[in-house]
Amino acid sequence: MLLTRDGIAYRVARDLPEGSYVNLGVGIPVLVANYLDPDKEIFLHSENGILGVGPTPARGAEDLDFITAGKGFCTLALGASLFDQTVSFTMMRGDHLSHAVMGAIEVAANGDFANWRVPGQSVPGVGGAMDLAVGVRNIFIAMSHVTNKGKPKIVNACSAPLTARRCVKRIFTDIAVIDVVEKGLLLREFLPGLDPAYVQERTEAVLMVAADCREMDVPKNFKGVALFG
Amino acid sequence: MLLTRDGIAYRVARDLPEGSYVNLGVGIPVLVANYLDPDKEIFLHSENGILGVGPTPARGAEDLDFITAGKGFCTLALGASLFDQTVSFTMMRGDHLSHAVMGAIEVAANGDFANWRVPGQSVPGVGGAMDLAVGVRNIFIAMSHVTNKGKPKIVNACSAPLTARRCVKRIFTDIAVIDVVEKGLLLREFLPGLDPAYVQERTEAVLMVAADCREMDVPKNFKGVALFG
Amino acid sequence: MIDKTLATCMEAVSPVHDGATVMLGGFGNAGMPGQLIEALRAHGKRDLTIISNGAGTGEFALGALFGDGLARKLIASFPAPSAKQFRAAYLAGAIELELVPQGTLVERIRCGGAGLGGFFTPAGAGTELAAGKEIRIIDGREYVFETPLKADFVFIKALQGDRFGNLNYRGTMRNFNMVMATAGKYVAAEVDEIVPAGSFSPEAVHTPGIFVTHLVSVSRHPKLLELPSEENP
Amino acid sequence: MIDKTLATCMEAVSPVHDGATVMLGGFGNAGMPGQLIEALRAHGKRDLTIISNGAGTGEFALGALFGDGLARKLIASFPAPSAKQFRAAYLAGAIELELVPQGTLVERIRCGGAGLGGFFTPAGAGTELAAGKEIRIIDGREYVFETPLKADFVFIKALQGDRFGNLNYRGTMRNFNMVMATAGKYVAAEVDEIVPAGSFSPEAVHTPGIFVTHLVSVSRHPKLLELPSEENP
Repeated sequence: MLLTRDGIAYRVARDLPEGSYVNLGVGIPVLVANYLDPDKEIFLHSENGILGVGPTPARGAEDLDFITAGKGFCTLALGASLFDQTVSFTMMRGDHLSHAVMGAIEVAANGDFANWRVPGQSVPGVGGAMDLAVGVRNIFIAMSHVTNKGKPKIVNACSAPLTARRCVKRIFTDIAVIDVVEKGLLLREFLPGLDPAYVQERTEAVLMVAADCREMDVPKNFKGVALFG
Repeated sequence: MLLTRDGIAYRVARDLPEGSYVNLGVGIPVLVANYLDPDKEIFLHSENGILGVGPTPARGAEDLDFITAGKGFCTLALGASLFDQTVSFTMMRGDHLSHAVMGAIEVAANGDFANWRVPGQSVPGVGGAMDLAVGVRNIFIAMSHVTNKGKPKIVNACSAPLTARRCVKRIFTDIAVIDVVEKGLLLREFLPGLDPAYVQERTEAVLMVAADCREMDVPKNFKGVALFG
Repeated sequence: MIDKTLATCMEAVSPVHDGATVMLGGFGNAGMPGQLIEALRAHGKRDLTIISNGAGTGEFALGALFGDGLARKLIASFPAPSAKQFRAAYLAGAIELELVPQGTLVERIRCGGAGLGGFFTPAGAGTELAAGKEIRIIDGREYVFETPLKADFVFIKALQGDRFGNLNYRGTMRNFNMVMATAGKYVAAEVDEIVPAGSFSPEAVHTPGIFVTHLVSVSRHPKLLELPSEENP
Repeated sequence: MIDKTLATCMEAVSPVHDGATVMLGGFGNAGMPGQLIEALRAHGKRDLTIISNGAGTGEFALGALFGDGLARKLIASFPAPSAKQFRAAYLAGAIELELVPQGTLVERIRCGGAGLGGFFTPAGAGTELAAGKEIRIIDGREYVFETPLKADFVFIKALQGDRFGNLNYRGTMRNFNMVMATAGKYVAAEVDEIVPAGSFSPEAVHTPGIFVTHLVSVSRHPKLLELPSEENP
């Protein structure tokens, strides 16, 4: 029983404080929007020019002029603003967003990460990932702990083409929460029923274990969605 | 009988075609607004964020939030837009305005000019002059032909601190209209009653005389304002 | 009287010549000048360099342009996996791709439009997208030197325009359209509607008319009006 | 609930410390944060570096700040001849002036706010304002290298704001206020009115709230409301 993609998203959402300005990447990160605490006001940013992305509209209520960077239809939240690409990337690269949540192919012990090009990929595309990586204070990675072939994704050095160096702050996986600190990787949380050794076995890089390292607090289900599976 | 400041402004206005986008500097240049052909649509730009400056409001009708770069109150013309300083200087430096009309202390035969700092001036201020000078296709200079001590202002090389190099296209003075061309200065027009030799005597740099050099066409008065004096 | 309106999209694309550099606005389908791009396809000039965030999808407008073989190069940040016609041309060696981080693409266009000579950005430093580029350490941090982009022709999409070329946008239509409008000498905008001069509040103009040389009012390309279906989520 | 509003201008300036770098918005009297600057004067911290287009005029706000002797340096493009208090301080050797072309000042602030490392501009090339600066020939033209500007504290003026910090402006109030809002970690806006959340159309927000950390609603400084008189044309 590992966390599902929704389970990882749920856990990420717990670390976004009121008043944060957050960019959610494609994949697991966009799911974070479904698990935000409705009592906290959090602004979601979309690189194509939205601050204050709201819920997905009901089928039939889509507006063709309102889409997110993932090309899905969206609504706007209270207090939203719309702007052009120059302003959007000023927010992203200029240290204005508080958090960016991104997927990754690999994360290295020094905070390097790779998320834009699978080695050997025939047609590359980078989008705004590099700008977020260099410009946002809190880079959160949300990903499976190992590849679908069981290979560790948290490594000593990335082999895939880098997105940026030394910028990851926290890694959320289906089994653990790990911080990137000055001296390396610090295990903060592991899945109930597992232990730090289990996490280390699935991690190429050496993990330090935080003094207050603890079991992750994620419910089995949330509004009918399975967070474990 | 030389052209007055209004006379110079009148003559400059004749060379602004319909559809031009024009920045008018302080001094003689701002007077150009009074002599534009009302049948031509011309957009006046103010560096503090206006495209489409309209007439000065009547006394008592001033609005404190509507001022020009010269700090005077203004209205807006049909089709005007308002924007911030980054957009304003994109227009100025990025070759979008068609004309800038500026005063000058000196203009050199190669198109260099000086207009921002009188030598020995104690507290300098430059404003947007340098951005206009490098970024606008048609730099028009509007000034008296000689200083009030009779010293030529059209010179072989500027002695005052430069605003920019090799950018002046046309010089409008109280006695002549002179183009800056590849090979030097080309006299285009002189005041009725004068001749090219009279203009050359008051000009340090050598003037070539255009094949179609002619008398300037400026009326004595315009709506009660003396254009000669 | 200033009147920048044209009657047809074909008229708007007619000066485009073989070998031209062309910027195309839009991000996904929002703010894509679909009818202008269809006219560009019909115009048929070749060896184009296209500057656009992505490479489109499907069988019309931006996506289809690459299937037509009219472009020899694309400068973009994200040719998506769904950009099938571009991918086929790229894998066949029929088109060159200059891939840049999206913020760098935006800033290079702005740099061209604002009359600047180049800039240093931290995006891409230490990655393969910085290969061959000048690197400079500024205040202990690594930056990559990037150069301005301009285009011979810029085609953008807006909601409304007036005869002066003033434009406004709705929702997420602004994206690349506003900055691209500053980076060409020939800038044609496709709008849903041309409104009478004086309709815009001066505070509400998004793109001042000085940046726009032509505009044409036309219904949006039918494919851009399709809501998602089961086949097209 | 997010609420960035403060009760008073004194509260807004209270974290300013000796030696701080402070940006002040406005161009002439339009968009000048007069009440915040008066509070900054009353706060009385010294050795400030002020970044502003000009040096004000008269006996209040920006003009008077320089008479108070609180600033050790001004980075500006146009200290006008009417900036009497600044001129007196400058001629007495009591304040340093870093003079930059206005477009360069704007772009340096934008560069700081947008996370860039520097840029090349043609403005100032071949003039005394390029003295000591790096020069580069790009495509046959001479450019000057300029570096980003940021501030510890940014004080700006807008028309209306909401509790999220979204702002709009009227007339020529935008000037330096919008770009300065991007270039500091502490950005306080003086507004005529705080409007309820949801009052702004998302298309009509000029400064998105992300750039604003505090805002205070206060009547404009009385001197800024004066129409020109015979004495003050």
